[in-house]
Amino acid sequence: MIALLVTFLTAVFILFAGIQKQESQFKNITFLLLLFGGSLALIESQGIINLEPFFGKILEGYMGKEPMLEFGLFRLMAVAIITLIAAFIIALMPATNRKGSDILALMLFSLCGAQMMIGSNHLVMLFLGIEILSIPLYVLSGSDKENLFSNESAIKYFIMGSFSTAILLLGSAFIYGGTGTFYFSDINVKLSFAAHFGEFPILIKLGLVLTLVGLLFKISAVPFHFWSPDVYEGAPNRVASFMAIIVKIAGFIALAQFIQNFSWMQGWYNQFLIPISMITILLGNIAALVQKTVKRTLAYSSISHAGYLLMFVIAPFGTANMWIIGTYALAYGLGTSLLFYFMDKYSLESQTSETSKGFDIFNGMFYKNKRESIIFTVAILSVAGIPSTIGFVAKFHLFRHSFEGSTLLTIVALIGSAISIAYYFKPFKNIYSSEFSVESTTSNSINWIALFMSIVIIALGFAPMFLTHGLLQ
Amino acid sequence: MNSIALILGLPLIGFIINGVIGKQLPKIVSGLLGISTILIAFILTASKLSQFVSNESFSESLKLFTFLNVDNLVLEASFKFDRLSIWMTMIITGIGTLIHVYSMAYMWNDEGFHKFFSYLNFFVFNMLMLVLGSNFLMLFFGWEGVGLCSYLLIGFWYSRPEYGKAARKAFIMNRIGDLGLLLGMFLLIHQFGTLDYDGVIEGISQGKTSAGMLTAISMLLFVGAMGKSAQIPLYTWLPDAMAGPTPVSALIHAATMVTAGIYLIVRTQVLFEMAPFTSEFIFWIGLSTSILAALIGLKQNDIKKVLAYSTVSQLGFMFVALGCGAYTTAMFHLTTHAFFKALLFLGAGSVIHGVHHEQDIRLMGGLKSKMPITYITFLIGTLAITGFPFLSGFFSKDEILTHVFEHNKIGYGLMVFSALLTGIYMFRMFFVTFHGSYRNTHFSFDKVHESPMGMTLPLIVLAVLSLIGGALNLPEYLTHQSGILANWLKPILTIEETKHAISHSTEYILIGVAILVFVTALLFTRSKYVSNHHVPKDEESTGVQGYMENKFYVDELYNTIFVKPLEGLSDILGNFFESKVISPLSFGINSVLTKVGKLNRYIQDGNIEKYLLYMVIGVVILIGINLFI
Amino acid sequence: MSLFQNLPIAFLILSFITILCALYVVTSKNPVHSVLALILTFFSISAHYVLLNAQFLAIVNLMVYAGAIMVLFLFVLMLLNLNKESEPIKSNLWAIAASISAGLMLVVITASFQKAGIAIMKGNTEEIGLVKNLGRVLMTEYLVPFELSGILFIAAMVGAVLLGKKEKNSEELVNLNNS
Amino acid sequence: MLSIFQNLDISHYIYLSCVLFSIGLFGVLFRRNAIVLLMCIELMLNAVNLLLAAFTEYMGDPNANGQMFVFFIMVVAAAEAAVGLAIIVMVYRNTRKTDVSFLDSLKD
Repeated sequence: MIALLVTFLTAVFILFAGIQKQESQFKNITFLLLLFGGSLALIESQGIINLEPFFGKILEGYMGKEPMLEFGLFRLMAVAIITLIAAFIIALMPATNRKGSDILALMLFSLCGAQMMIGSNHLVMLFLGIEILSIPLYVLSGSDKENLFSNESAIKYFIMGSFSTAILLLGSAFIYGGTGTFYFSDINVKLSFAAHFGEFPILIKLGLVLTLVGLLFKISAVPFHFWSPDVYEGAPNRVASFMAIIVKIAGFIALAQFIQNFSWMQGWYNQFLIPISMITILLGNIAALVQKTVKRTLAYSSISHAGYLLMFVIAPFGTANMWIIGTYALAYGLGTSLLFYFMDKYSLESQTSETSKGFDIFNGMFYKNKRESIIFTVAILSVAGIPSTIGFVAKFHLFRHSFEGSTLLTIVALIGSAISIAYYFKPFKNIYSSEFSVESTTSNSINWIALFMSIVIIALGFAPMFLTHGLLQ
Repeated sequence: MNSIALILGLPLIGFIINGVIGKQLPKIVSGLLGISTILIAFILTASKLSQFVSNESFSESLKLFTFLNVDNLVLEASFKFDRLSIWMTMIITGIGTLIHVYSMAYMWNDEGFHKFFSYLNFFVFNMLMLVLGSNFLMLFFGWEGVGLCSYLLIGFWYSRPEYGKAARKAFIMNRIGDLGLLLGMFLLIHQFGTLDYDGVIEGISQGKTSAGMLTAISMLLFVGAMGKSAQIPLYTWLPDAMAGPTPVSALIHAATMVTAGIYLIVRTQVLFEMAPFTSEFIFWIGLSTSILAALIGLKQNDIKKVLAYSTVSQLGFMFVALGCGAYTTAMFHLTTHAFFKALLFLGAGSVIHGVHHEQDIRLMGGLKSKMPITYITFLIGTLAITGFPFLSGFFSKDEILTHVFEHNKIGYGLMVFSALLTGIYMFRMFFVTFHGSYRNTHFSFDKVHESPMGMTLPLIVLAVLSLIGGALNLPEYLTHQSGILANWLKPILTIEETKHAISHSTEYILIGVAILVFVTALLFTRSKYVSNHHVPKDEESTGVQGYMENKFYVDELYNTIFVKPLEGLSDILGNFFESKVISPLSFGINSVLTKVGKLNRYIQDGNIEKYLLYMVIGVVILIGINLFI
Repeated sequence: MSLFQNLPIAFLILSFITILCALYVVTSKNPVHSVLALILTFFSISAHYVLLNAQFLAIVNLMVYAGAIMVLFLFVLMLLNLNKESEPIKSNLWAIAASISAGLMLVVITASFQKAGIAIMKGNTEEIGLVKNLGRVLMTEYLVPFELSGILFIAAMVGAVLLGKKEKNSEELVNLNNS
Repeated sequence: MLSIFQNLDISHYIYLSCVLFSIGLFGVLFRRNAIVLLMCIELMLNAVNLLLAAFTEYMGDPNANGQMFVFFIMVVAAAEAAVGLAIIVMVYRNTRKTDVSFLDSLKD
C-alpha cells in the first residue's frame, strides 16, 4: 500500500511539476522516489517493519469485511519487485522530450494499476487494477503521435484490450451469479461447499474460464497473444519494455493469486492450462527464431515467457513457490529491461530504416563500447538461463517445480529453452565479430544503472540465498 | 586458506584480471598471468596428493555457502577433493598449464591475445568447478560454464560467419544434452530430495527408488553425457568445433571438456551399476560411435577434422569401457588419451603454424625434414594412439579390449575393427603430412619452419607423457599386481570391479591380436601412402590406377578386402548417414523449426479482425473443452 | 414452448426492443444510426433495470451512457465527418465466419445453463437498489475501489489530453478543420 | 411489482444478456469502423451490466455487490470511451481512416 501511495503521489507530482517545464530531472526524481517506495515495500515484505496498520482502516472499509486490497508478505514482495523494476526501466529510459512528464506520469499511473492487481483480493479490485494498468498503456503505445506504427499499435491494443475486458467481465458476472460474492476466498468457500455435495455449478465454471481468459490475454498466452508482437513493435521502445515486463508480471501474479484459491481444483484447470502453456512456449520460441527485427524477436520471446510463467500455477502451490515466482519475475524483469534498453539505444544509433532494425544494429558493439557489450552479454545469458546468472536460478526452480506437476510440460519447456538459445545468441556474432571493428567511435561511457543491474544479475546468480533468506524464515 | 578455494580461485582471478584490464597489460604479463594461475593450481593439487597416498579414505571439502534452501531442498555451493576429482584436477591443470604455455607462442600475434587467455582461464575455472563440485548442481554450473567457454572459443575468430554458426551449433547441441541432464537432476530431486553425490548414493543404498526409475535417471544422465562427450547422435558439433584456435581444440575438444561425460558416469557409477539396461545401451552407443567416427575420419583431409573424428571415436572407446562396467579402464584411457590427443592437436597446431595456416593435408607433405621436433613428437603421439606396444595408448586400449572380450564377443570383434580403422586413419594422416613431397604451390617449401620453443616444449613434455603414460596402470600380467590407477580409484568405486576372469594365456592372445592390428594398419598405410606416394584426392575412387604399379599382391588383397568396402562405407556414412540422417536429426531441426516459425506469418498477418476472430475461436474451444468433455 | 407461455409481457416487449435495437446497431451501415440505436438500447436496458429494482442504476445508466458517452460518440462522428454510409461491405465469407463464431459463443454459453443454479441470499429486494443502500455500501465496503477509480479518471484524462493535444509544429488540426 | 416476476426465471435474463453479448461480439467481428467497434464493445459491457443487475435482484444480495460492480463498469466504460475516441481521432488525423482493416502494416 505504501508503494502504491508513493507511486501515485509521484505521478501527481510529475504531472503538476511538468507544467513548470523543469523536465530534465524528472526521470531521476521518479527513479529515486520509486526506489524509496519499492524499498519500503521490500523491507516490509521481510517482516522488518509493518506499515499496514496505518492503512488497515482504509483497506478493510468500515464493515469488518476482509480487505479488497490485501498486501500479505508475498504480495508485498511482488509489489516491491515490480516497483523496483519499474524504477529501473524508467531510469534506463532515454532523456525525456517535451512530452516526457506526461508519459512518465502515465507510466506511473499504469504502475499503480499493476500494484492494485497484485494486491487485489476482490474481482472489482482486480478489474479496476487491470483497467488502471491498461488505459494509460493504450495511450502510451500511441504516444508517438505522428508515427503510423505507433498509431496502429495503439488502436490494436485498445480494441483487443477492451474486448478482452468485456470477456473478463462476463466471467466475473457469472462467478457472481454462482456465488454471490466477488471475494476470491468467499468464491472458493462457496465453490468447495458446492463441490462437497458433488456438484460444480456450471455458472461458476464458465465464469472462471472467462475470467482466466481475460487474465491470459494480459500475459499474452496463446491463443490470446496476437496483440503483443504487433503492439510491442509499434509502440515506442520504452513503452514496449514497460508493457513486456510490468504488464506480464502483474497479470501473472494476479492470475496466480486468483487461481491459488482454487488449488484444490487443479485437476480441472490444469487440463487446459497445461496445453496453453505448452503451445505458448513452443510458439513463442519458434516464432522468435524467424523474426527479422530485434524488437519482434523480443516480443515473441516475451510470449514464451508467458508460457513459462504459467508453469508455476500448474504444479501445487506453496509458500516457497511464491518465492520462486518472485525470483522469476525479478530475473525476467532485470534481463528483459536490459535487452530492451540496449535495443532502444542501438536502434537509435543505427542508420537503418525504422522497420528493419535487425540484429545488425549491434554490429561492432564490442568495439564501440566494450563495457556496455559486456553488460548486454550478461543480460542475454541471464534471459537464456545460463548458470551463474539469476536467470538460471529462476529457470532451474521453475522447471524443478513444474516437474512435480507435469513432466511432459517440463520437457516441452526445456526443449523450448534450448530453442531459445538459437535466437538469444544471434546478436553475439554482431557484437563481437571483428569484421565490424571500428576504432574511431570508441567510447567508454556507461550507464551506471545498467551496470548495477548486471551486477545484481550475476550476484544473485551466484548466491540466490540472499533473496530467500529473509523470506523463508 | 583452503587449498580448494585457491585452486578454484586462481583461474578465476586470472580470468577477471585478464578480462578487465588485460588490454592495458603487456602481452607477456597477460600470458604469464594466465600460465601461472594454472601452474600454481597444479602444484597445489600435486602437493595434496601425498595426503591421499598416506590415507586411503582422505577427502577434503569446502562449503562456500548455502546456495538455495527451498521446499526442503538444500543445495550447497560446496566442493570436494576425493580420489576421483583430484585425478581429474591433475589432468586439467597439468595439461592446462602446457597448453597455456603453448598458446602463448601460438597466439602471440593475435589481437585478441588477452581475451584468449582470459577465456582459457575461465574455462579451466569452470572445468574445475565441474569436477570438484560435490553435488550435481555444481557439476551443472561447470557443465554449462565449459559449454559457454567452448562457445566463446570456437567463435573466437568471429570474422568468419561460418565460425559463429559452428559455435552456436555446438552450444545448442550441448543444450540438448543438458535437457537430459537437467531432467535427470529433477528426477533425482524428486526421488531422493537431494542432489548431493553422497546423498544420492545413500538414497540408492537405502532402496528409496525403483529399478525402473534408476534406469530412467541413468538414461537421462547419459543423454547429458552424450551431448558433452559427442556421442551418436549428438556428435556433429565436435568436428565443427574445430573452427576455434588449435590450442582450444587441444584443451577443450580433446583433453578435458569432452571427457566431462565420462567423468559424470564414473562419478555416478552406482546409478549405472544398478541399471544394466543403460549400461548395455552405453556400450552399444559407444561402440557404434567409435566405428562411425573412425570410418568418417578415413576420408577427412583437414588435419584437425581427422583429429576431431578420432576424438569422437576414442570417446566412444571410453564409453564402451563404461558400458562394460570397467570404470578404472575408462579413466585410464581418458588419461592417456588426454596426453596423446593433446599432443596430436598441439602437433597439428605446430604444423599449421609452420605452413602458414593451411589445414589441408593434401597441401602438405614432406614436412619431416623441416620440422623435426614436431615430426618426432607427432610420431610418438600417432604411435600411442594406434597402439604401438608399450606406449600409453597400447595399455589403455588393450585393457578396454580385454574387458570387451569378457563382456561381449561380437562387440570385441567390432572393437578390433575400430582399432584397425584408428590405425589406418592416423597413419594415413601422418604419412601424408610428413612424408612424401611438399605439394602446396601457394606457399613455398623454404618458408616452412619449425615452431618456436614455446610451442615445441609442451610437445616434448606431452610426448614423454604419451611414452610413459602407460605406467599409470600397468596390467596385471606384467607386474603381477593391480595398477597404480586401479589402486588409486579403488576406495571411491563403491562397486567392486570385476576381476579378470580370463587366463593369462588368453590375455597374451588378445595382446597379440592388438599388435597384429597395429602392424596391419601400419603396413597397409605405409605401402599406400609412403611407397606409392598416394595422395588423397577429392575423388578417391580415381586413384585406383595408382595401385597398379604395386607388385605386392598384398595390396591387391587389401584393396579388395579393405579399401573398397571401407571407402564405400566411409562414403555412405560420411556423405549419406551424417548429412542426411544425423545432421537433420540434430541440427536440421533448426530448418524445420524455421519453417514452422514462418507458418506463423499466415496467422500473424496484421489484420486485427482476424486476431479477434481467432481469439473468439480460442474462447469457444476453451469453454467447449470445459463443458462438454 | 414452456419458455414463452407465462412470460410477463413487460419483459418480453423490452427484450424484443433491446435485441432489435442491438441488432440495428451492429448492422446499420451509417454510424450515426448505430449510435442512435445504441441509445435506444440503453433506454430499454434502463427499463430492465427498473423492473429489476435497480432504480438508481437505471438513472445512472441513462445519464452516463445515453447522456454522456453516446453524446461523445456522436460528437466524434460528426467531427470526423463519418455520418455517411462510408463503410465498405465485408465479404460474405467474413460475415459467415463472424456469425458462426458469435453464434458458437452464444450456443456454448447458453447451452451450459441447462441447470444453472445461483446463490440465494434472501435480502429485502425492494430496497437493494435505492440510493440509501447503495450509498452505504459504496462508502463502506467499496470505499477503496471508489477512491482508486480516481486514479483511473486522472489517467484517462491525462491520456486523452496527451493524444488530443495540438503539437507545436503540427498543422494537423488545421487541416482537419479545412477538410 | 414482485408479482410480475412470479414466473420469470433468472435464466431468462441470462439468455437475454447472452444474446446481447453475442450481438456485440458479432459486431466486433463483423464491423470495420473503429467507432462502431467501440460501440459494440459498449454493448457487450451493457449486457454484462444487465446480467449483474439481474443476479443482484434474484439472489437478493443485501449489499448489492452486483450493482456496485455495474457502477465500476460504467466508470471504466466512460474512461475507456474517452481514451478510445482520442486514439481513434489521432489515427484519423494521420490516416484519414477509421477502418481498422487498413491498419495491418505491423505483422510478421
